[in-house]
Amino acid sequence: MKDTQKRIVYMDHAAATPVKGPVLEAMLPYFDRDFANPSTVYDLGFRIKRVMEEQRAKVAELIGADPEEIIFTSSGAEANNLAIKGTIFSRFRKAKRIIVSAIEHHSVLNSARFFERLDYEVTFLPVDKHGLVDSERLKQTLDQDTALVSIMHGNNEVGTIEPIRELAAICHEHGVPFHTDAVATIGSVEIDVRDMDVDLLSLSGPPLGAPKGIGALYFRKNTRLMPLIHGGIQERGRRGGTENVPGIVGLGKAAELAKSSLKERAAHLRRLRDTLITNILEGIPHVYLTGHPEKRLPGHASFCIEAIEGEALIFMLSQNGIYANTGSACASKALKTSPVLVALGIPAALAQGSIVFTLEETNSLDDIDYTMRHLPAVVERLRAMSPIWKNNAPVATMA
Amino acid sequence: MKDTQKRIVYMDHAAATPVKGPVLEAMLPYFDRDFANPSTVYDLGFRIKRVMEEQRAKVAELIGADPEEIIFTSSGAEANNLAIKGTIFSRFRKAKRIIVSAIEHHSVLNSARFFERLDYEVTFLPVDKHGLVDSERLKQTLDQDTALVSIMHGNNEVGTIEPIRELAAICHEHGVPFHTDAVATIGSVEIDVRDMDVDLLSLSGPPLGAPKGIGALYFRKNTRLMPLIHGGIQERGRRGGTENVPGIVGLGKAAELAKSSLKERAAHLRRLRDTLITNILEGIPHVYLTGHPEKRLPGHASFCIEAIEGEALIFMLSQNGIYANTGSACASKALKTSPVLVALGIPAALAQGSIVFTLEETNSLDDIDYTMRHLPAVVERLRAMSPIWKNNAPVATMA
Amino acid sequence: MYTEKVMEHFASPHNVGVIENADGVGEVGNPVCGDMMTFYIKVKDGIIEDIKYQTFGCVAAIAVSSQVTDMVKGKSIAEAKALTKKAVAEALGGLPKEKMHCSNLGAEALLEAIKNYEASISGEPAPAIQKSKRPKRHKICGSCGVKNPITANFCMGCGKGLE
Amino acid sequence: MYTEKVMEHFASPHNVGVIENADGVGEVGNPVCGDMMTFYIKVKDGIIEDIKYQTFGCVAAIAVSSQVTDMVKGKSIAEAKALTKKAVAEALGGLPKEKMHCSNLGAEALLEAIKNYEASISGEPAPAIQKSKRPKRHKICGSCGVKNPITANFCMGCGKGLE
Ligand SMILES: Cc1ncc(COP(=O)(O)O)c(C=O)c1O
Ligand SMILES: Cc1ncc(COP(=O)(O)O)c(C=O)c1O
Ligand code: FES
Ligand code: FES
Repeated sequence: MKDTQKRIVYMDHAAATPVKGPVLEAMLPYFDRDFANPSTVYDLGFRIKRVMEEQRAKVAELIGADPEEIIFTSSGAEANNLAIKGTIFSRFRKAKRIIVSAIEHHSVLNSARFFERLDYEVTFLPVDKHGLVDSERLKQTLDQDTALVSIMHGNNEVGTIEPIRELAAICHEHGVPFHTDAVATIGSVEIDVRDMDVDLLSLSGPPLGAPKGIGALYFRKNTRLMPLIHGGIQERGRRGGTENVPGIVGLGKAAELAKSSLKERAAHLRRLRDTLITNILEGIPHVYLTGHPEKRLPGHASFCIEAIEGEALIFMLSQNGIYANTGSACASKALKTSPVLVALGIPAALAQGSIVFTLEETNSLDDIDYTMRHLPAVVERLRAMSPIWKNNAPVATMA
Repeated sequence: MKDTQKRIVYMDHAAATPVKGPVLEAMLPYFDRDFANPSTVYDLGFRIKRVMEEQRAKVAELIGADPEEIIFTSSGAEANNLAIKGTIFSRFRKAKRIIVSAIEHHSVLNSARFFERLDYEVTFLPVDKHGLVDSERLKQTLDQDTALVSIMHGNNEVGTIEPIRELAAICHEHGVPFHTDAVATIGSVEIDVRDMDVDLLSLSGPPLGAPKGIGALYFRKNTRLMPLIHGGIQERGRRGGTENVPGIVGLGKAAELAKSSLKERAAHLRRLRDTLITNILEGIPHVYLTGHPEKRLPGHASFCIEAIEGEALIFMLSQNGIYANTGSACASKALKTSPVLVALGIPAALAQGSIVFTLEETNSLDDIDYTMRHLPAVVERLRAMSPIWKNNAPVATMA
Repeated sequence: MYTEKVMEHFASPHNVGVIENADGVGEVGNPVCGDMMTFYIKVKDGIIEDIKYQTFGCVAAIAVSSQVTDMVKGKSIAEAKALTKKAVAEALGGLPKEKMHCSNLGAEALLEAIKNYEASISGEPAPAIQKSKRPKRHKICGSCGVKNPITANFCMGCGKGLE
Repeated sequence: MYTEKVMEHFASPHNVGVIENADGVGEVGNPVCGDMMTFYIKVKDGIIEDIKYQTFGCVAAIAVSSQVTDMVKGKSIAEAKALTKKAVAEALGGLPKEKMHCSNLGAEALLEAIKNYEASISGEPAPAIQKSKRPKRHKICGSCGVKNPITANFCMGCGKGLE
């Protein structure tokens, strides 16, 4: 097949996902027709209020929660901030340690570190080379003085899925509340908050095909939670500001769709993922899979490719219409290797060659084919100009 | 004219405003077509990044700021929280007093009060019967220990516009940073942050015809500001979470429209407002205008009507297709009279009869006519069943 | 938010008004706090022959008043006394949680009217209407001594917070 | 983000490769930290006759390398020495702020190659390449003594924060 028109193979869904057609359609009336404020005392407002509560029920259903346990937020990051700051401030200085895994999203890491200046101690739980949090280490670290433990459900950079049920149980033995960031797992991994027995769980709209600007926090009934955004009585006093009704409708619709299609979707993603992993590991020499080989997100395939740099790699791929991500230092604004790759013990030079594919329902085996027609050549081109690549091998094996 | 089909006269724009046609149109491509994450390292992302920065420039231009002084938030409430908490936490416990006016929005009041449990003292500046903050009182109250002063630009419940330039100057004489909440004024009152000389200014999308779920904070260059939502490098490290690109595009478009139409819009609103005020004060006995008679928002007309209760009034009006708001205790979830009405010294029984009209470009003199055809009758009906209304007068004059 | 039944009552409330020369009058609430309900009853042979009310309050309060009159008109004093706020709320198809107190107001005002009636037939002076229940009207600021409305969160005089 | 000019260079970089028996070789950066650039020069009569490079780095680093070779090929050693990172960045139509250091790498690698050439013709032993600039490769954790990658923010051994 000759590519006459430029083909787009988008595989960076962890960074952004297009809003699904039925989701956008569901949202549209709420911008300019059914626009009333749900807190008002007249019929136009009641109607919106009712619609909003229906969406809350749909989101709750996706994760096995009760509707009143859902707070709508503006993003996964806000949900994470609310979970951590809301919990800590609600019992301020009653206990002064926060435990998070070393591979949390910035919004968790930095929310926790925010408390360092308020005399809290933040402990980072190390992970093994596959990115799994060591539950023994958690047991050793937990103490009377622990205010909260936050460990993500699935990692967005290396795809590893953590044993949340087990980790939460350890925390509860010590009476310590447990939060998990499920932004990476929502919609492709089954989540039941009762079964996982978590106290707080963050999710975000975009991974479900809802728009940017909407997310949610599950908080177990009777959990103490100080608002992050103080205001009036919206979200039962737990989050101020006029509710983002169109976004909420989008999230509700997306949750409903996700609930009904989760199993097939996960199966489809796993098939694509496994094909991509096999093809890359077999098709390109000196490439390593990052994260856990089995306990990983259905649509997640991540690698480190020796002797080349990720930003250049991603850029050159994009010139072929292929879109993926990287945790390379050069690709970050701070010019720092992704802390996740560091935490997995991946040497910095190898981490430079990081590439992350996150797949969606809309991807196909054709996309994988297309990728495999271009990726090996791109890698070869970059290696040809690399000073640390000689005689078809890295100058010094660094992995 | 006979009203055959139910006519809708919506005059509660402070609570919610429909998204403008051109605004929604501008947003649409960013949901499912141009959906990439602006932080990514490939062309699809750069393009979105560029679009986002264009919107930032438009918002900046509306208020005379530089683009890098604008942080996008999810609401006016978030902007207020960020302004207050961001300022206080950035110099935590360097100074331990926060001064706010007694008529601030909940998001300001409660953000300030949040610090009471962290050993801060919050001082509420009283206002006069028209809702004007006493600048002498501010001078007396300001001291070395003041960390921040926050006084709103325009009040959403009684419409009073505060002398921000003068108040900010007083604060700056003492080296104290000054924040103003401009959610109620944005788009209908001219705002120039340099001229007003404020350090922080909050605004919100809906009053401009942008959707719910988007707002912004202006912060003067080099102002110290701790993020409210910690995360990655979005908004130059000042607000984490994937940016709400469609919302941002909506806000940019709305700001552009507002900039070009501000003068005409304000004139139109003032004309409607003055007609409504005159008609109501002349057409219904025992009604009082609340807020300042002249220094008030162009589209804002607010009253207290003796011997009746606001929720019942609003409800009955809505049955005639007329939509307004009230600060009555019965209409609030907490069953408390609006603190703003209390701060103006309005007795609780009179405050029960609060009604607030907030107008928009889309309102017309016809709407006022229609209102005046129904409002007096509705008031009469409610008074007829009121135990504190006898012989065409309130039982005891309470104002 | 409100049920159909509440809306119906609100749209056309039954038995609104005053009974001149009522046998019993009951007044609860207080305009200073915002809510006020007055019930008037006419009693004959232990039966509430006529009942009317006036209400200064919200949609729920008005619907409750109307519902209460429907429920006890033509009933015996004993039956009327047994009316609970719960029964009123249920008859209305339920009320929002924060509005339950309005149904309380209705039941109480009726009870006050009955008490007033009973006191008058027993020859005793009618009990002062709800004197003991009249709430404080002011908060005195601890810092500057200024009298503040009962609903104030902070002092109108000096700006300090009030508890 | 990147200028047209950067993209052009990146899409088809000029002078990529190695010069066997180069007169001067300059290497800067360090693969442990992620960026590395090696320049090779062939000099005749004080003129840079040929120049090639290899780059392990980002889009900017590759474009910078390519741009540097364009700017000094056929130029005198003196001219080449005068090349500043600013001139390189400008020739590329500018670089994002956080990428300015990549243009620095380019100018430095060229300078190292020239120094290496000059040392060799002056008969002195070629200076050890950039020894002094080689950064630390590890952070030792103060709590448990474990060696950590230089980029680590916290200890891989005990989880404590590292500065
Ligand atoms: C004066 C004022 N400030 C802040 C807000 C909060 O804005 P938002 O609802 O966008 O969070 C409002 C909302 O009505 C307001 O009127
Ligand atoms: C694991 C994880 N948590 C949190 C977030 C933050 O979500 P949002 O961008 O919606 O704020 C992300 C975003 O990519 C994520 O991958
Ligand atoms: S080589 Fe790392 S940022 Fe350019
Ligand atoms: S009368 Fe005030 S809430 Fe019903």
